[in-house]
Amino acid sequence: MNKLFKSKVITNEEIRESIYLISLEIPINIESKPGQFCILRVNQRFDPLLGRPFSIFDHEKDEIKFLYRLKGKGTNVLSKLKKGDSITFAGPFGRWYPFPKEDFIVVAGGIGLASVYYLIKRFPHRAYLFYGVRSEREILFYEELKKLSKQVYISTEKETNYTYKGVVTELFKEKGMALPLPIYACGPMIMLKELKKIVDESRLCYVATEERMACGVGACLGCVIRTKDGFKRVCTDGPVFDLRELVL
Amino acid sequence: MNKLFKSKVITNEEIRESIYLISLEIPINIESKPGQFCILRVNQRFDPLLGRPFSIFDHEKDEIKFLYRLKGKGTNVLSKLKKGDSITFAGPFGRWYPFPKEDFIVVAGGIGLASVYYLIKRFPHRAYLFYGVRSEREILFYEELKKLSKQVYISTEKETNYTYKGVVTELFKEKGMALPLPIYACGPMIMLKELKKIVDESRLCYVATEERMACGVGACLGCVIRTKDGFKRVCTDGPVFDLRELVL
Amino acid sequence: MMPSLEVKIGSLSFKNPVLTASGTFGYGLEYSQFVDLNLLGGIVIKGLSLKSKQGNPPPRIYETPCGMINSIGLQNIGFEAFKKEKLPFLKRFNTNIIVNFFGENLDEYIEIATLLDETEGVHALEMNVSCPNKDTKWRRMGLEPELLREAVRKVRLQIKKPLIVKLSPQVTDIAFMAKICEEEGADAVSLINTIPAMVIDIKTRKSMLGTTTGGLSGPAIRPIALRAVWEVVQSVKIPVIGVGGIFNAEDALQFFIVGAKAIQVGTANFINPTVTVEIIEGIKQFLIDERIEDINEIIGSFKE
Amino acid sequence: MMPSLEVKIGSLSFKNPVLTASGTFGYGLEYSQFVDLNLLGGIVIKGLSLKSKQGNPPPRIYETPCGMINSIGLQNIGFEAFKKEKLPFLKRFNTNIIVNFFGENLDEYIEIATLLDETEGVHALEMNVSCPNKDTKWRRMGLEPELLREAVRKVRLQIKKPLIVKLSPQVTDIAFMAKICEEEGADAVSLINTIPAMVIDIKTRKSMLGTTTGGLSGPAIRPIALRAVWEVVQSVKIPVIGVGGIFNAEDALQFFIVGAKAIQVGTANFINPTVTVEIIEGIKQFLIDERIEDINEIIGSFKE
Ligand SMILES: Cc1cc2nc3c(=O)[nH]c(=O)nc-3n(C[C@H](O)[C@H](O)[C@H](O)COP(=O)(O)OP(=O)(O)OC[C@H]3O[C@@H](n4cnc5c(N)ncnc54)[C@H](O)[C@@H]3O)c2cc1C
Ligand SMILES: Cc1cc2nc3c(=O)[nH]c(=O)nc-3n(C[C@H](O)[C@H](O)[C@H](O)COP(=O)(O)OP(=O)(O)OC[C@H]3O[C@@H](n4cnc5c(N)ncnc54)[C@H](O)[C@@H]3O)c2cc1C
Ligand SMILES: Cc1cc2nc3c(=O)[nH]c(=O)nc-3n(C[C@H](O)[C@H](O)[C@H](O)COP(=O)(O)O)c2cc1C
Ligand SMILES: Cc1cc2nc3c(=O)[nH]c(=O)nc-3n(C[C@H](O)[C@H](O)[C@H](O)COP(=O)(O)O)c2cc1C
Ligand code: FES
Ligand code: FES
Repeated sequence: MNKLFKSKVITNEEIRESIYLISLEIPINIESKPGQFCILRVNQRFDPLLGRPFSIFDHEKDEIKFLYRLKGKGTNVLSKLKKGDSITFAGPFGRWYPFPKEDFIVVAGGIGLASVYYLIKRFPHRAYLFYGVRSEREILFYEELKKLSKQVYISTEKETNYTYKGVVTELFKEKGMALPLPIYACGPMIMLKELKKIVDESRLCYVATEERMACGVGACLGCVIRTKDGFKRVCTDGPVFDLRELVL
Repeated sequence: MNKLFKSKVITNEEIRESIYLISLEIPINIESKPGQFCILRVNQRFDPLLGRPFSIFDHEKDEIKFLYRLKGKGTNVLSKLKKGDSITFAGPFGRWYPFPKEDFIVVAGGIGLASVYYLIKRFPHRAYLFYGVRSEREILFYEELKKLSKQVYISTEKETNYTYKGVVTELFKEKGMALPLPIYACGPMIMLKELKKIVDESRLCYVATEERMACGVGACLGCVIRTKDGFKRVCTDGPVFDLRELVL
Repeated sequence: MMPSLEVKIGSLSFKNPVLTASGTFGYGLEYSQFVDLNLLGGIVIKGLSLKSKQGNPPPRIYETPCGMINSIGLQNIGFEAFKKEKLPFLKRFNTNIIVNFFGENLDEYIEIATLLDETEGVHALEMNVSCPNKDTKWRRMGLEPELLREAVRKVRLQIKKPLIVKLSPQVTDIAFMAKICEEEGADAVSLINTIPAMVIDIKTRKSMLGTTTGGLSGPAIRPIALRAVWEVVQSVKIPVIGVGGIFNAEDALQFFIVGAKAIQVGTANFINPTVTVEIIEGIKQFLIDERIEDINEIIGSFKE
Repeated sequence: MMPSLEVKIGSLSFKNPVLTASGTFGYGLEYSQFVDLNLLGGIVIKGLSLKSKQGNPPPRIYETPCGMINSIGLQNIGFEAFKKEKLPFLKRFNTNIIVNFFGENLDEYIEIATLLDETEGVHALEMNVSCPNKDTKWRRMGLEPELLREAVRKVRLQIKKPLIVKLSPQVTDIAFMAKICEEEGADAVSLINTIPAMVIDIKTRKSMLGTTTGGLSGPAIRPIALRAVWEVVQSVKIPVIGVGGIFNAEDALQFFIVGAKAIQVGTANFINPTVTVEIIEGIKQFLIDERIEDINEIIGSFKE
């Protein structure tokens, strides 16, 4: 099965300050699953050298989308690409979120939304979404998320008329913990650590992790993180892990 | 005097197959002379690392133009720049063509035209232009050149209804050598070598040379060529030299 | 007529001189989804030790200008697991399997070399004499001539299969180190391994890696590797395998021209998983364009 | 309140720790059209010898991934011309003038060092012990500990001004070389010089330079230089000056954090002629943001 694509940029827009949505042509029909990622080669030269991993934000037939935040040189070069520019990328890679067999809970922190949007969108079962951002301005795809989810709870640093004050894990603890449903989460390390604290060992909780990557296919052993049974590769043993496995 | 510019691309067009004309904003009023060059930093990353030297093709007030041929990675990256993209460049650098005090002869080979167009255009005295290209398709700015010059002779590999067959030095020898006027030349090394053979030591002949450059300001000693009195720097002792000085 | 890409190293012949570099191609399997392994001249396996190794704490990699540094720390599954879980798959392919190996001390080197020598399906051994991330007397085996001499001699005595010694660039005179390997009976030397390097985070004042230093690889080091190969080629008669920043056919050809008998592609696999086959094709095309019938004709054709 | 950038090397104090690297800033004049030389911590002059030198045949430079190789061959105008034609201009500026020097043999080293020591307007001497493009016994002075020891000792005996020894990276143990310099009375060491490297043209089968090999510089080598500085800092007490691929304030700060007392900016000047002042500004800003009042507080603040 083909996993390497010479593609073209369909659109690449700054949808919020320093948040971009890039959409790429995907010539042949491939299968992708929520939680998987692709590695984008942001230019054809050697600086930046390595590809950059991004979660599949959305994928329909011949179009695949990635939602990214400007961070350093790679995302900076990526953000300069314009419609029609060529770009190569590889994937989809990695372990996906186990398919929900019932309604489910999603906890997303900031750009972590990029990893769970596709999950929320794709299944008949519906999500109780707990979504944390710093300020109202940073809320992405609010309308779509409301449509797709059973319920959307949003936390921001300051309370607003439709968001709660505080961090998303607090909000989830308050409004979601009681729901007897599986949990899917993606967000910054502090959020995962917090989840680890508050989520009972007996519950199913799947989290998407991040680590620097070179190969993306399990060959370089560069992307390992600590787990109960030693180092595991985010790119192939993850990025989605059972929270209980992880040593954070 | 300021010699370093953070500029923007006004236009960057492929005017012939793999020949581009790029026009850049030049914020402040600077002086430039025919035969001088600028060093363009083709991107903001480190690959390619070095700036690329290009002759000033034309310069009017707040706009400066460079005519370049696709060669390797630098010109390739440069050719991808679009209107509005930012680019930094430094210059003008180097020894210019001594101002003609009477009508003059110009011998240009291929992209060497880039260095002499500004010379032909800028002075009241007019040029007898001998311009060599491989095929008719490669003739650039024919109309403008005809207007600007006293006479235009063009050589191509195959004879056509308005070009001569052969190399430009041949053509010059035949039609131009007799004219008792100073000679200005820019073109590939073989052309300069040929000129060296046929032009009498007693005649004034100024030629623009090329060598790889790093600093462009005489500091690195990287761009030297052989002359009668040892190595000289193309960037500061040249690029225009008296043909008699050069050891080709 | 198709030019011949076949080269010989010791008793072993390679259908083409393009191998993968140890640690950058996993156990082969990982890249079989991109590359038909049958097309490769050979696969050099990730550094293998007697017992499995955990490797260094993360983060283990960081990008640098036109390169990357890594501190994997030679994590590997150990000899037994390799033999049971990886080798059977590799045997299905028609290519040379070269196992890169190391130990914590010389005895371990000898022990695993002996085992690999007896293991069917392993065509040659590559001895990694630079374990940048471990610290023992024998860690310096790649740096001190007399330690290298003793190590190569003792390993050589134990094995029949072709022995390639992989040299560290971090020495004053790499040609002399290669000479020692030749004198002690190595069939070939491969170079260069990564160059010790460091990047730190100015905010935290800590290394960007879980360890203080790592090994630099990628296009950044290619001109250094090429010079090292050139120095070595002039001092030894045994085949030299060039490694370091090879990203395309032109890069590879530079190594052949200075005298490398084969090359290994490392970091480039990460950036372009099909790069090895593209390099093989590119070399073929170059030979055709230059009307050269046998790759061996360009090996060592450098004009000083 | 403005943080202090002042550092001391031997008896010499620098208004800031940002110097230019030898051979990349000419004789200062060339860059005075871009940079107010008064703003620089110091200017290190292109390698100077007793008599003027022609240098190597062109081409002398070639671009490599995130770097460049050069084979200038230490072309310079010679001591007398420097003193007459260049120094008077340099004296007009309020910055430290450090002259990088070399010779064909030890006697020449001693001779020019003595002259420079007597020359008013020269604040310190940087001894270049690696002349990659010459070949004599003394060419190896940067590579062989005992030659280095003898050379530094004899030069030291002749001069009163601060002596900085510029080390070659092409050694097995650069910390040991630095230690030797310290033992023989050097006031500081600077590192790294360029790394021997090579690029060839696959069409002509010749070097891309007029010589077979050249010296690699630029961002490509920065992680190697940083590691070398780190190793040296741990083994000597004299100040260490970091050089190699420094292109911005963040790069420079990495060197200070591992323990460099000052840094030199080389190849970066070619790509951005105002880079030195931008680095000085960037360092200031970083200190302000981090509420650090004196650059010396971050020097050696690396957390292992
Ligand atoms: C499986 C996975 C999925 C991801 N999905 C997304 C996504 O959908 N949207 C998004 O905005 N970001 C995502 N990230 C993070 C994204 O890869 C980094 O933000 C990006 O690589 C930063 O590159 P840079 O050059 O701009 O930053 P720099 O800081 O300049 O990058 C320097 C090096 O560090 C690596 N790096 C930096 N931050 C990270 C990080 N958080 N994770 C992994 N490597 C990093 C870079 O790849 C590069 O090799 C994901 C990361 C992983 C591992
Ligand atoms: C004073 C001067 C004026 C020039 N004017 C023009 C002009 O007006 N139009 C034009 O098309 N070209 C001109 N050139 C040549 C132009 O600089 C090169 O074509 C360009 O640098 C090639 O870069 P590249 O990365 O595309 O090619 P590559 O071959 O990839 O470049 C590799 C390295 O070699 C250098 N290099 C390659 N060819 C040349 C060359 N002929 N001269 C100098 N350095 C070279 C590059 O700068 C780079 O450092 C001029 C050169 C000089 C020295
Ligand atoms: C992630 C990684 C892991 C490596 N592991 C090994 C190893 O286990 N044994 C070894 O001898 N070399 C190892 N190397 C070095 C490579 O085989 C190669 O010598 C080096 O990377 C230079 O080649 P390159 O620039 O093409 O990558 C490793 C390199 C990388 C980048
Ligand atoms: C063109 C050029 C000329 C150089 N000349 C000298 C020299 O004369 N003496 C010396 O000690 N180092 C010389 N160097 C080495 C630099 O001073 C510096 O050590 C090296 O380039 C690494 O720093 P960088 O990566 O910032 O350039 C030269 C470097 C370059 C690129
Ligand atoms: S990125 Fe190479 S193993 Fe995960
Ligand atoms: S390019 Fe540096 S001296 Fe001419």
